Amino acid sequence: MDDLIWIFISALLVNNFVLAYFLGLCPFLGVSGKLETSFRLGLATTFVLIVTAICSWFLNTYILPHAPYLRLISFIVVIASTVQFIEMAIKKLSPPLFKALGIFLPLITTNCAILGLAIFATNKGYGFTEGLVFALGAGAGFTLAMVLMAGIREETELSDVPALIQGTAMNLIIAGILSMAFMGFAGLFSSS
Amino acid sequence: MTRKDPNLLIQSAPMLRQGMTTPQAMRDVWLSLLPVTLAGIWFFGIGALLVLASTMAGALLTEWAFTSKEKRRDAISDNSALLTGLLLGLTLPPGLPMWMAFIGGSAAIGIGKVIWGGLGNNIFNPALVGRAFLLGTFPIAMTTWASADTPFWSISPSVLAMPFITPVYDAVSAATPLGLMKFEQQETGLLPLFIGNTGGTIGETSGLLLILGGIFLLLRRDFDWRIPAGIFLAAGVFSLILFLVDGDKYPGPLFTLLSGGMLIGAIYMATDPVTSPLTPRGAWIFGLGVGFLIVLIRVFGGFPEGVMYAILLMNAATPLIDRYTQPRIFGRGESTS
Amino acid sequence: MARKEQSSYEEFIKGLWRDNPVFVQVLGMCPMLAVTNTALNSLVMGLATLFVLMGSSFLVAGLKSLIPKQVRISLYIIIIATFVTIADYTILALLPAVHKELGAFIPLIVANCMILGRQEAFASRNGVKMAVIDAAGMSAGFMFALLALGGVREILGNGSLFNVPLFGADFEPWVIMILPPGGFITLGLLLLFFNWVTARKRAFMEQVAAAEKEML
Amino acid sequence: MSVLNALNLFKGTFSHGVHPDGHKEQTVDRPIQRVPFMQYYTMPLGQHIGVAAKPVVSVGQKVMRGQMIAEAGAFVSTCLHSPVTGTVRDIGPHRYLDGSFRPAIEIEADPYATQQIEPQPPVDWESLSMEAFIEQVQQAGIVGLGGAAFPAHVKYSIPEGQKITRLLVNGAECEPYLTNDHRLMMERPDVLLRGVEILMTKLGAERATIGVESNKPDAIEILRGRIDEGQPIDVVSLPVKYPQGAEKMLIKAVYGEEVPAGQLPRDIGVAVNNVGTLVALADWFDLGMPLIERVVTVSGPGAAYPANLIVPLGTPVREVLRFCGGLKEETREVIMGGPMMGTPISSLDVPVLKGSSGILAFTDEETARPKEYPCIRCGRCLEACPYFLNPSRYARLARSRQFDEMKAYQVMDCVECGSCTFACPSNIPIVQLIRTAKDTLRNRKGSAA
Amino acid sequence: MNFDFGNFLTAPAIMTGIGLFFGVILAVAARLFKVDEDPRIQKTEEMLPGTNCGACGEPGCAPFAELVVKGTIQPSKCTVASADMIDDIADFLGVDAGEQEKLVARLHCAGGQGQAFQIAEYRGFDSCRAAAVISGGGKGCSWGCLGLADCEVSCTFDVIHMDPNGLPVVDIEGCTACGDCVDACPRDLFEIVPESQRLFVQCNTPLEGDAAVTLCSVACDACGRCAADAAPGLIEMKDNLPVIDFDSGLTATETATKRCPTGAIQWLTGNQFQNGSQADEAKRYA
Amino acid sequence: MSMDQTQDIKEPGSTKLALSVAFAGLISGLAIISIYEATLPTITANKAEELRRAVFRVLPGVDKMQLLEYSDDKLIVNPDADRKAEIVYGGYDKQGQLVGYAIPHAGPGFQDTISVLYGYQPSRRKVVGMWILDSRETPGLGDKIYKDAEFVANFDDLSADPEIKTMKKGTKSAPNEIDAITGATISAKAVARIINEAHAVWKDRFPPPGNEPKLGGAE
Ligand SMILES: Cc1cc2nc3c(=O)[nH]c(=O)nc-3n(C[C@H](O)[C@H](O)[C@H](O)COP(=O)(O)O)c2cc1C
Ligand SMILES: Cc1cc2nc3c(=O)[nH]c(=O)nc-3n(C[C@H](O)[C@H](O)[C@H](O)COP(=O)(O)O)c2cc1C
Ligand SMILES: Cc1cc2nc3c(=O)[nH]c(=O)nc-3n(C[C@H](O)[C@H](O)[C@H](O)COP(=O)(O)O)c2cc1C
Ligand SMILES: Cc1cc2nc3c(=O)[nH]c(=O)nc-3n(C[C@H](O)[C@H](O)[C@H](O)CO)c2cc1C
Ligand code: SF4
Ligand code: SF4
Ligand code: SF4
Ligand code: SF4
Ligand code: FES
Repeated sequence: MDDLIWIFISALLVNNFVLAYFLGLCPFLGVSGKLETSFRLGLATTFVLIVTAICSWFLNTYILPHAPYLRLISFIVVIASTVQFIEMAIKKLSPPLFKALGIFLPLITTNCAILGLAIFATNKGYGFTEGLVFALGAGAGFTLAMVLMAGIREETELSDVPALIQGTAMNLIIAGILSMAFMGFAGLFSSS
Repeated sequence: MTRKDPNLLIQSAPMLRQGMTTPQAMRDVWLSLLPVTLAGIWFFGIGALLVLASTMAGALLTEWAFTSKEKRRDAISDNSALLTGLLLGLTLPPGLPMWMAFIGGSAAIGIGKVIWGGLGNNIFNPALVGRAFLLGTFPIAMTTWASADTPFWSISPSVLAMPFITPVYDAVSAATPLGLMKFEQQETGLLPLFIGNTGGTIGETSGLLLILGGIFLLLRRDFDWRIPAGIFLAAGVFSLILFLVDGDKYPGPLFTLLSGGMLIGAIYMATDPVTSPLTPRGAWIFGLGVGFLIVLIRVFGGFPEGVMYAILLMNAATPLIDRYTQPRIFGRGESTS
Repeated sequence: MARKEQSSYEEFIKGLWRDNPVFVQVLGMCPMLAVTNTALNSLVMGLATLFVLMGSSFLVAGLKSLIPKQVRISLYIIIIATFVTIADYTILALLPAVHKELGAFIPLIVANCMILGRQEAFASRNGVKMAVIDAAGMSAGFMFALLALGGVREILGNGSLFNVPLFGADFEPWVIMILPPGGFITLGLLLLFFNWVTARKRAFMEQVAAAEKEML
Repeated sequence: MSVLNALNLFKGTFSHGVHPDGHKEQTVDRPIQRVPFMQYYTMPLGQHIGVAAKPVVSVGQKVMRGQMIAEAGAFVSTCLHSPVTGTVRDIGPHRYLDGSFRPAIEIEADPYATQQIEPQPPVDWESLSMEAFIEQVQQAGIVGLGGAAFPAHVKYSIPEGQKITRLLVNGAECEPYLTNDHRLMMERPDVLLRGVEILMTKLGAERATIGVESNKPDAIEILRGRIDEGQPIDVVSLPVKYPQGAEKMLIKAVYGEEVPAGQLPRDIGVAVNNVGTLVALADWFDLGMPLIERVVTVSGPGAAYPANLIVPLGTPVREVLRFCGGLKEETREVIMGGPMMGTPISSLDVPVLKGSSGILAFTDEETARPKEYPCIRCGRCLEACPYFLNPSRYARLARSRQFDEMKAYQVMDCVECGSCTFACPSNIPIVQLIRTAKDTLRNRKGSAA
Repeated sequence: MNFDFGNFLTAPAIMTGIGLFFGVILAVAARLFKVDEDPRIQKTEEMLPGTNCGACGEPGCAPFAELVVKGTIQPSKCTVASADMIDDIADFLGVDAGEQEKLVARLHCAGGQGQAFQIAEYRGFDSCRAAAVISGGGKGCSWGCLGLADCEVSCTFDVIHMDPNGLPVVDIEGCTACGDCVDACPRDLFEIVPESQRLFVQCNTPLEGDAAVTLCSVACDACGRCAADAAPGLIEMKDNLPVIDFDSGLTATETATKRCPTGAIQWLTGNQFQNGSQADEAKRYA
Repeated sequence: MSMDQTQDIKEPGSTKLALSVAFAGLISGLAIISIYEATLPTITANKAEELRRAVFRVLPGVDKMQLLEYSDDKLIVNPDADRKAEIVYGGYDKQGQLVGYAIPHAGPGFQDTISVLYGYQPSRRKVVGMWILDSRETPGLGDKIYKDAEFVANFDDLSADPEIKTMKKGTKSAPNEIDAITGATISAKAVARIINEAHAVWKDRFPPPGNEPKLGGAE
């Protein structure tokens, strides 16, 4: 139980996927312009992460023992396809849900947060539950970072940031300061 | 015919002004910090003065160098850069090499302020950005503490270390009350904490003077009292609960409130108007959040002290807080947004 | 179906600056930041990327007639993933130490949007030669960015370059440079510098143009 | 600071608001005096809220003082009467308060006329039907003299199903410098009470309250003295705070009720009128004198001899000032109305209007503005805004032209009282930014874009 | 050195399996869950890189394509697509609006600092609208240009620039007649007109005679000479301003401007206000 | 993207598509397996070598090692055991006498999980060596737990009973105490805590001297 909590906290704050592990930066830097969008992207990502956790667990237990060398390729193919399948399904079955979350799915499948989760979960030898908790934490962490970033960026829209810095440079520096602040969580619940 | 009249002036109403100006607000903070500063120098010797000088120099030079020609005069004259430098200096260990302090100063203004578009546009508290940068960059130097009864005229060699060279620290390096608490489980008495003759950063030690300064600012209406109130409330209650759970493992509320960067942080840094919420309800949330995070990081985290990180984290959340705590408009049930 | 056949030189050079995948297209940020805490890691990552990109571009350009549109993305991914696996095992075999450092990020090359991007945006529409040249240019640009970042971070963060100490023993390392925040901030500042240079260049160009106007 | 606000709640006033210096001493003890008649008078047809009036006289025609020269153009409009006996010289564009040109009737006074209005028998208002009463008020050209210049009869025509239970008389006069309402209450209390009586009866209000700020003790004294036992009128003294006089604030202060945004006082059964309005009412029904003159405070450091004057409407500001010894050399700015909400005028040709409560002349000292600094988000403007709006945000949004966003933040609720700008330490022209935004929004609504 | 050939079978087997499995599933799904939308979106999306990197700031290629088709975003916003891909898309969607006569924005005012009198000094937020709401910014003519450049700021294509005389000059080369300036100007001084219309009235005051001219030396004093000189019926005076009826089929000629005492009506060739203030010319003609 | 291609958006040959993907899979499968087989020997060799080095470091005087698994409460030789929590490495000297056990264990550190390998000699009831297999601690601070020889030396002859105590630098006195690292107390404590955890589990699992698992099978 304890270490489940630690896995969650660690993925959420201490080793935040975006701010400490550098995963999923493309959407983090690209799509964090509007608060509302970022939040939905976060939710969608969390969802895909969970799917990923399940897929990778399945592969790890049933297929990869026979062919460890296929890990990477099977991960990416399986995850990508599964998500694409889900996307199609949602698009058909619940257009509103698709509008809200679905449109993000393609963007998410091809970013490293997903694959990263699969690989880290495997390296750390997480089982099913651990994997899920890890995915949840990572997703929540991603959403948190996204939302904070978006809030800040919407504010900087209103302020006269020097022209040269505007855009990605600024976003990176914001991200830097954010991750500096997140360093405060280092060692959380791990010491003494 | 018209032009025989005196050429009249046209300005938008209202024609009257309260009289308080932004530079004055900054100057107030400045004045209220003077006693604290002097105390710091008194306790840690003129070495401390050198550190403060370096941070302020770093801050001012950077502000001057990176603001456009036309903005320059105001940017310097509005006193805020100097204030940032001073506050940064006050949160540094007295034995910190001057060159590090200088880098801290320019980092504070550089990535903490000008990049954002100068005064009023930054999301994060510049001084603390500077401190976080230093703490991350030179962790050892930033956690090595001179003892409070340094002879006045002695300057510890580390202060004068050559740029980019690892400093040599003088033998007597005291652990801070928090350090002791966290790593040796021993609690410092409240009186020293109140007077300030303990290890720690230049400006954080003397509780008494900090509180006086806070009262001064409160009377001058220079900050939003809700923020410190919220911090003390949250930190006090949270630590009290822990204390009741396990008295000899966790420090009591009074120790929590008086030790480390708590006071200076709550009174001078969380209250930075620019980086804290505008709205009253927002201020409460902000304060409570900071207080909670401080205790969380201090007790369960890897660092002995969390004030800086707590404030920076809440700074990050400030735009969101502001957005969702819009005041209830007169004659409207709900609030906007 | 490329419109204007650019000279292969242009194709190559544009990846370095004008269309630099990192500074201009803002792609592949994750490996960019994650592995650049030392110059050596950057170099290896750069080479791996180069290998994967060139390999897959070559294949995609070669097979473009055979690849059905609807499943093209899946096929690209498979191709890329294959090359990545190859790179992964090779590095693991030859440089176990580095592999340990780069950790998960070799496999993550698959997810580097830049690579997929080039397949779709270029390889699938150009001849093999062009495709490979373009790939080379892009990876060179990526490598350039990696090394710039890695260099700065290692020099400040460790006082060395390619593990060669530069400043002697008592240099005080800037720990943060090796930590995540250092990565973000340094890249941000590099980008700032990049913008500045481009701006200066444009200004200069305009002056020239103006001057020419004067002439006529 | 909201500590203070907390206290204020007990003292019976609204929360937030600001405390500018009163500067009333210049004119409080100057009795109201009449300005002599001048040569030219300009009566803009649209000097009240609503549709402009329609001229009923022609160029060259002789008119008597008090004679109607323009009739109401619609229901939300009112009549104009000639302020003097004389000749209509011109009907065309003339410089108006806001710097633009507006159609106006120019009258040249007849130097030999006695300038008497032939006295009319008092109207038997009690027997009048409500319709007739409203008709009468419109005939008299009476508008709100509190500044809004909103046709009074419109305020009095209560839609079906609503009932006015309380009449609130606005004697707050929260604007600095102005003392015209103050003097009026002291010098013509009976007429005022008469007006109150008339209106109460006609509207069927059970009770009338006269709200006066505590910096006018003498006025309160006198009014209380004139109210005889059992009369359902009381005078409340309110703590001095701006903008006490804003009707919704006054209601909050006196009754402790909030008028819902977008609604009118009458929606909670209250009618608010300025003291001047009620005096005008009484004058019409007792003396048959329409609204052709009003009390104006001339004050400010730039005015040679500050005074309270009865000025015939249409008198050019230049003439009024000349009567008060003209402007001092160092005068830089002349304002119509109060210093917080008034309008600076670009030319002294502008005539005194029904809505002009004061003419203030300011010198360099008052007009010099401290340097503008960036907004430090100190929140003083929020603490000041009586409508609990977020002026700081407005200013930021306006600067980056996000007007629609401002709308989402209810910028339209802003009454431009100026408290925020008064309080801002960075001297940001918040109100001006807000006005600009509102103007843009209004026009945008108009245009297709 | 264990080298088993089993792997050489398993590996391809598994991969093929996976491939087949998902190939089929997706193919079926594609048919099952087929949603029909604007086919152009479909095609545009296919023309896009399909990397879904989000660098464009949109949540992916499909949404981006949707916006492109809607026309709310330029194809070039995609950082990954190569130049020719972008052209492809542009062509495919036929963004270029086809041939039609060029429209430009023209200013109905020539009263710069040199001509129109300022009767009071405005201090405050530098914006025409801001000044307009405060006693008309103190400009004598309350219909004229305030010269605080709201239009210059608003112009999306940055082709408006304030001249030394404080008047905005539209560079008609670049003007796309988007109408930003028309909305921006608090005094409604801009009109979108065909560039080919040379005859143009550069004044907006309803005043006549001295009343007008005392406020601005290039104001139209409503003398009506232009109306008289032009082909009868082409120009008529409406509230003290000449109104040119281009639909009347009558040809407008420069003669109409010849006797204008103030040069308020102009024969425009190229940008406005090229040849300095009209006042000087006016003298020439008078 | 000429017309004809976009006409047939999803209509024809779902089978064709599936097949093409499958085919791609086939090829890549082949490619991968070949590189795998090609590199496998070196990789396994490297891995083994690394582990070996680690074990030899924490168990001085060891010459051979083998993988031991703890199943139904006894220690058995099982070269390909993979139940993480249950395995140790037995280290043997030239005579094939058991020297001690190398015990891997992991736990949270300052930044992220630290995985430790420590040597234990049941005979002397002492920890005789410690090695960090993997950690993401801060360079320059946390990483002293393996970079700082002084700190590592703490574990060369350390009694783990009742439990290892972390003292402020230079104040260790008892045999079960270690010096912390200034500036990295947390990581230091973490290492001690991890060993304590593992020790608590294992100390009673080892068979009494004499009937330890014999060397054999492995290698
Ligand atoms: C406003 C303020 C904020 C501070 N924040 C931190 C912090 O977040 N982390 C920290 O280690 N020290 C911080 N310090 C310094 C600590 O208050 C104090 O030095 C603490 O005891 C650090 O002890 P250490 O050396 O054991 O880390 C701060 C000081 C001030 C004045
Ligand atoms: C900010 C503000 C301040 C005002 N101050 C006063 C005032 O001091 N005295 C007053 O009579 N009306 C004042 N008014 C006008 C009142 O809101 C209200 O319009 C008036 O009292 C209604 O009476 P009337 O129609 O007779 O003018 C103010 C309005 C605003 C928006
Ligand atoms: C950027 C940074 C990284 C740190 N990394 C570690 C670390 O990896 N391990 C650790 O034990 N302490 C680390 N610390 C120091 C802790 O915050 C804490 O101050 C230290 O453990 C106190 O030990 P001391 O009492 O010996 O100074 C780090 C501090 C900073 C600022
Ligand atoms: C009450 C008060 C507290 C302030 N605290 C800080 C602070 O903690 N750090 C800082 O850099 N500036 C501080 N300032 C100055 C100023 O707000 C700060 O430089 C801005 O963040 C710069 O944009 C403070 C100003 C005031 C009035
Ligand atoms: S009062 Fe002025 S400085 Fe303070 S928040 Fe409001 S606008 Fe900003
Ligand atoms: S002017 Fe508007 S925003 Fe400012 S205080 Fe008054 S009501 Fe509030
Ligand atoms: S044309 Fe209109 S918008 Fe442009 S400067 Fe003149 S007044 Fe301002
Ligand atoms: S705003 Fe539009 S219409 Fe006006 S000048 Fe610019 S491009 Fe032309
Ligand atoms: S490289 Fe694009 S998300 Fe990581």
